[in-house]
Amino acid sequence: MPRKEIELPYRIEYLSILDADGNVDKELEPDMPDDLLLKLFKAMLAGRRFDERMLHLQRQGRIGTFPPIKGQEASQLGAVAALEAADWMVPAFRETLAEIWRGKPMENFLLYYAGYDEGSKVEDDRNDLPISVPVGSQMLHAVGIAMAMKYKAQPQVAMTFFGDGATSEGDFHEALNFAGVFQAPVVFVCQNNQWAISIPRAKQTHSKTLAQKAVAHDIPGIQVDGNDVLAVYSAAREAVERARKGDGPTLIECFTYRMSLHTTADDPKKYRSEEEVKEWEKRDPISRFAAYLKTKKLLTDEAVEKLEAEIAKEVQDVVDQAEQLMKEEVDPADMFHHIFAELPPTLVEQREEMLRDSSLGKKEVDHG
Amino acid sequence: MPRKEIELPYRIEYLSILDADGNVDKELEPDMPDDLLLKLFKAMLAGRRFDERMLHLQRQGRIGTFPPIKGQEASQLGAVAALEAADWMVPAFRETLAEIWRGKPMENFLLYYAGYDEGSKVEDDRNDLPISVPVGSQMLHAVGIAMAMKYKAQPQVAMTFFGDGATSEGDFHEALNFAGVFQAPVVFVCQNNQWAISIPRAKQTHSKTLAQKAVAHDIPGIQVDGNDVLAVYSAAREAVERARKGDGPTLIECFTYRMSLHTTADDPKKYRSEEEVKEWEKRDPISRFAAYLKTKKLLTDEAVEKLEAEIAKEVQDVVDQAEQLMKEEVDPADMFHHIFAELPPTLVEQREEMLRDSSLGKKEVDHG
Amino acid sequence: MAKLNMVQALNLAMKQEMEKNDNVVILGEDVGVDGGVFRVTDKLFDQFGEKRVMDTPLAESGIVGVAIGMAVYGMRPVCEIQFSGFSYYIFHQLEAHAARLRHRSQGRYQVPLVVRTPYGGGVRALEHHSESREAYFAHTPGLKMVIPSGPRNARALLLSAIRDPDPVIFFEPKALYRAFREEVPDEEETMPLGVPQLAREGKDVTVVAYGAMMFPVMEAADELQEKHGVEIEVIDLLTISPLDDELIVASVKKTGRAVVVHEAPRSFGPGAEIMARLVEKAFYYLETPIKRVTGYDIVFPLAARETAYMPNTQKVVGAVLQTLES
Amino acid sequence: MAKLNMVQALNLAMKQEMEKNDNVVILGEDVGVDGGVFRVTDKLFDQFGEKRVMDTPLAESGIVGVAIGMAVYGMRPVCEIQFSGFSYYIFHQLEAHAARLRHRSQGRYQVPLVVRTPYGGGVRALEHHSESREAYFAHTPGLKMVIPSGPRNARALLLSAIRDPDPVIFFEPKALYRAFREEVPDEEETMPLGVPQLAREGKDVTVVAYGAMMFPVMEAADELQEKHGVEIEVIDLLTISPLDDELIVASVKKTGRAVVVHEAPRSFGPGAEIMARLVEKAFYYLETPIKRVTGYDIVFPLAARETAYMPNTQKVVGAVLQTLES
Ligand SMILES: Cc1ncc(C[n+]2csc(CCOP(=O)(O)OP(=O)(O)O)c2C)c(N)n1
Ligand SMILES: Cc1ncc(C[n+]2csc(CCOP(=O)(O)OP(=O)(O)O)c2C)c(N)n1
Ligand SMILES: [Mg+2]
Ligand SMILES: [Mg+2]
Repeated sequence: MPRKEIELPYRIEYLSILDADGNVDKELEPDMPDDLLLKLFKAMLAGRRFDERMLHLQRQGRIGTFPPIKGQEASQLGAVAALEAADWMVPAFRETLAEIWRGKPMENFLLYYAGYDEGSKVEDDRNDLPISVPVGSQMLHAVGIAMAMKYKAQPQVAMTFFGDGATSEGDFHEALNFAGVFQAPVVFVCQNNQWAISIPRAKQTHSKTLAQKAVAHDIPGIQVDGNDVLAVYSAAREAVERARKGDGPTLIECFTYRMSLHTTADDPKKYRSEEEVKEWEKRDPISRFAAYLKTKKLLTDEAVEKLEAEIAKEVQDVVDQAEQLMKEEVDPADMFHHIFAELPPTLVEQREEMLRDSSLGKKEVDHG
Repeated sequence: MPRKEIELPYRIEYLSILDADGNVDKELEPDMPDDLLLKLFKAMLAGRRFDERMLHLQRQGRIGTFPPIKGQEASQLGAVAALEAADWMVPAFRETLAEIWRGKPMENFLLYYAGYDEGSKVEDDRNDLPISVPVGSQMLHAVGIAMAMKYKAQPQVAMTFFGDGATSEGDFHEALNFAGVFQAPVVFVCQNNQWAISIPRAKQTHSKTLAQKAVAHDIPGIQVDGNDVLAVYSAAREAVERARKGDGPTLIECFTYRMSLHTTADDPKKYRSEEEVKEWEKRDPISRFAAYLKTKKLLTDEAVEKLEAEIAKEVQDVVDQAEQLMKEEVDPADMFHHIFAELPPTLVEQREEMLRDSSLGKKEVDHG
Repeated sequence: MAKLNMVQALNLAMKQEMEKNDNVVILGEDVGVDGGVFRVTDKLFDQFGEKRVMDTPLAESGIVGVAIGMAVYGMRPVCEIQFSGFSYYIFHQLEAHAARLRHRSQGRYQVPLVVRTPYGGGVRALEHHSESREAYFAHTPGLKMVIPSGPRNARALLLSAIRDPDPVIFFEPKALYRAFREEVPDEEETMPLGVPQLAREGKDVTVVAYGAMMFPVMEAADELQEKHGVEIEVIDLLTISPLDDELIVASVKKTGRAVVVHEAPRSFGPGAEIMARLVEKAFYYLETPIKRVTGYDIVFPLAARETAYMPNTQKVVGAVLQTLES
Repeated sequence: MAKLNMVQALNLAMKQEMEKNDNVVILGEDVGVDGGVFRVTDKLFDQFGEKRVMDTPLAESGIVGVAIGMAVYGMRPVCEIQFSGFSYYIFHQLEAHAARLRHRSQGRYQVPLVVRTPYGGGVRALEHHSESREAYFAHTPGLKMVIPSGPRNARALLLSAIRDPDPVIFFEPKALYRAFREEVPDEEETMPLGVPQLAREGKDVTVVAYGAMMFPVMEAADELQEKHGVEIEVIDLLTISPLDDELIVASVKKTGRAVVVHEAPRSFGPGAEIMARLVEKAFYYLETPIKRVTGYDIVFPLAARETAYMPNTQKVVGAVLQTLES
């Protein structure tokens, strides 16, 4: 008849490997091939530049509202880099770079944010879901995919992304709970970028970390420095291996920062200080990774310059191509595509009504 | 750049004071006046007998489906006994005894389960919500009530009940999270009766305890022996005091057992063993409390006998009274009451249509 | 060929399809060991095991959310929501994802999932256990909304729903679960989704109904014929949405009169859409106003007042006779 | 008297009522420091502080669930759901509790809460940010469903909604947020809920609309008059549910013709109910079939195809002219 502490099976850890200046913890440094390191660096840089260009295009009115990713490059890439192509990725809406790494054509982002439904097409050779706007709702899909993988005894893993705000939605907990109960091979990657629009992390939940929410469901949880691509990659690799081995789900909290706007419709000056942003700029994921690669003699200033030039050209090509696609004829009646496998009579009628509508012409497809 | 454990602010404890044989842990024994102890005992016994009678009435077809409470008497009463009358109680649907303790007339249960909406009327002097059938949805109401109490600086506390199954609903976590963020004076009482219809606790969630779900939201959580009315009362009193002092919410998991049917429509033989039920019968909350009171010389066998006779009469009176009420004229058109404060034109028309309906007469009010 | 009630017929559809296709799995609360609170999944757990008949945690959004993932991966999940009164918990998952992932992925993925759920009144149930809110789902683009009315069509429609490449919400009229038996062929039988059925021919008035309401409507048909010499033509919608109005319109062009019957609250209910289609497509054939026999726009009452709330044979008879006046 | 746009007018309603009644509080995502993503709660945080203007965690069911508790306790919570496309997360709380607690407690409690949420298309928004699904709420007994159409009535209706003893879901036409300004009196002004308004008198055809659709409809009225000499009578519903059909029925008895306009998908949409009421109550006055000008039964397209999806002035003109043919 005691009052005693109950032992819980998991402890919550914090992991950091590369500090803000690029110094590495030798004991924790992951074993990664040079070409992977360089590929990651190039992708991070390209992600940053593409994001900048999108912002520019949006400001010019050439695309609509979109959510910039600046600051979250390491946290997205470190995670997806641990996946195989056959694995599945289930994004929220701010995983532009993770999606590009997985093979989504960059021009599709421009199409999508210019208002063309075609932009969210998923290519046949990519096992990812399209973006999911309703916050917190997509993690369950990843759990279901993982349950199906397990059912079919496929050596695959599902990884899903979401923000700090998403951890407040009930569906987040339902997803963790199902993953725990069915020991599904799924990795939950929380991009804790400290803000959910104007709500700071501290007002989102009373809990000290987001990683500890895993305790509620007895699954391993870890908090990592999300601006440290080595830490994110290490934690993700561990979690992916655990899942692939059949040892169930993991929650990873990437402690990072949204350095830019929530979306291009947002004005962060209303709710956060310039100083806070400046503080986080010092912890930029790209510069510290560059420093690390330079110390490792894998990168030089000239190489970075060359990369920048390559990326600039690549981005320009993407923009040109997307704008070309937008100029092509787009039939408004295409909006009746992909509602059902087969168009039912009511929709056939409505489609005809629309085509008859004299107020409608090609002009009605509204360019950007 | 470490990999290190994160210290969490709360540990999960287990509390038990009175063992299955009625032996008490002297150090933990709560300081409770004798008349409170006796009042609790009488209420527990009356709850058990009323429950038995309801089952009987249901089997005779005199009332409809209802959820028996057998085995959960201590866990319900220990918790509400820590409340003041001015506090609020937000039940699920299996808190019959807690509602009776709070002042709900017993005949209302019979009316309600015989199909009279009148049975869920809340009396003017009771600050409780009526039962809530949609699992997991009511805890948020308690949090809102508690937030309102805090806003109005009232020295009140809200207590809400729910089952083990309810902890899987997203709304449960949203409730804990809001309670944590707003530090609302609310006490969450989980009646972990080991089953959610046919789903055993172990399949409901991978977590070792339900109490540890509090860790996700950094609120205190404790697991208590739910068949030990002293332990439940102690934990509840502590939580109520914490809330009243302004120190925020608590989650209490009462580890108890549903000794009877899920509802009268259920057949537990399909999913659980007789042995399991027998095991739990040994831990009955009433017999151990009786043993404790006898050791304390507060109770004798004769007193119990007398009590039983009193209760039998009380229950019989309640049944008679309820059946009398059911015989009284009930206007079917009353179903249009309490939909809105004022009946809008469409409903006035529909109500008239109903009254005109020749197929309808007093006979259509279907007695039990 | 065996005489089955609706519970058995639905069970048969799942059992046979699960034997044939191991992508078909069942998930929900109490669907496994317990066989479902209405026994619709009875014995499937014994036959197929816990990998294919999954007792889940008590979380509706979770059930449908993971089923969406499974369906996208290529499986054919059949979810049970214990009562349709709790299907609002899944609304965001159905609306935002099940009904849209085909479109959002521009055809790369489909979501062939079925959500089965008992709906409707007439069984003296607790609060939230008697509602009929098919209109919510019917108004949701990308979803199919199906309601059978007897053991045989329940089996055939459920089989079609499981095989359908799009998400189907399948309301089961719990009042009919054990109300009567029908011959149900042993060999598999499907029925096309989206096609209403002529349940009875007649020339005087068209009555449109579905689900449990087919019962009082067919009774009314007999009574109208016997006592009043009125021949009603009865159409059983079977698929509420997408609504195919061809048969209804053709019938009303013949009869010139119509009555729509549903348990759901009247305003903004399915009956309104039937009336709208008839106004749009058969206006000049209508002799008298179309009538609605429906539930009222109120909270569904508990058992004592349920009979007064529900549409019944007499109310249908009355409405039909009214359309013949004027 | 000041010229305000709808955002300012809504803000004024809340500000004045909060000054008067400290039971009125605001809660939602980004409603506080940020002033709301559309600035509808702008500066209220500065004036009333975080105790009365609560930035909440990102959990819609949580927001409405706690608001129900507050309302039962005697407060007047005004919740913001950031976009109506995310209001499905709150559906079970609204249906099972907000709309029922008065009845369940048999009159002991009431739930005077308001859920404000921007709805509708026309602003080139992302997925889930353009939907119009007022029919879901309109079909839910115990809920009131209100949609203003201009700054002045938005302010007056929101004030009435806050004071109403029953739960109100208040859809704000985001396309009109900053579309135009109107004189809005400084002193408080209410408008009764549940009462449609005559927006324009006419004798030829009755057009029923609400919310953002009032804009193309009023444009169509001008064009019809100028180019075709047709005078339409326009009715602005304002309250979708409970629907008071008196004005509509009276108007159609006069004009004999009607067109219903909404952005929502057509099938099982609000237009069907208007048509049903007219069939029930003005059948013999109808000269030609009632027409619907609505959104299609499909996923709302992204910006490039939005114009083609939305009802517009030309479609309304076309439909009105059609009702005059024959
Ligand atoms: C269910 C739902 N509610 C509200 C929104 C509006 N909204 C879009 S993003 C966002 C904040 C998300 O925060 P977080 O999860 O931290 O992700 P981040 O934007 O920081 O990447 C909100 C409230 C939405 N998309 N979905
Ligand atoms: C949202 C919802 N889903 C399903 C049900 C049907 N149902 C009623 S009680 C119950 C099990 C509840 O289990 P638990 O929370 O442990 O409470 P207990 O019945 O054991 O008291 C279920 C599934 C419901 N009432 N509400
Ligand atoms: Mg964030
Ligand atoms: Mg239980």
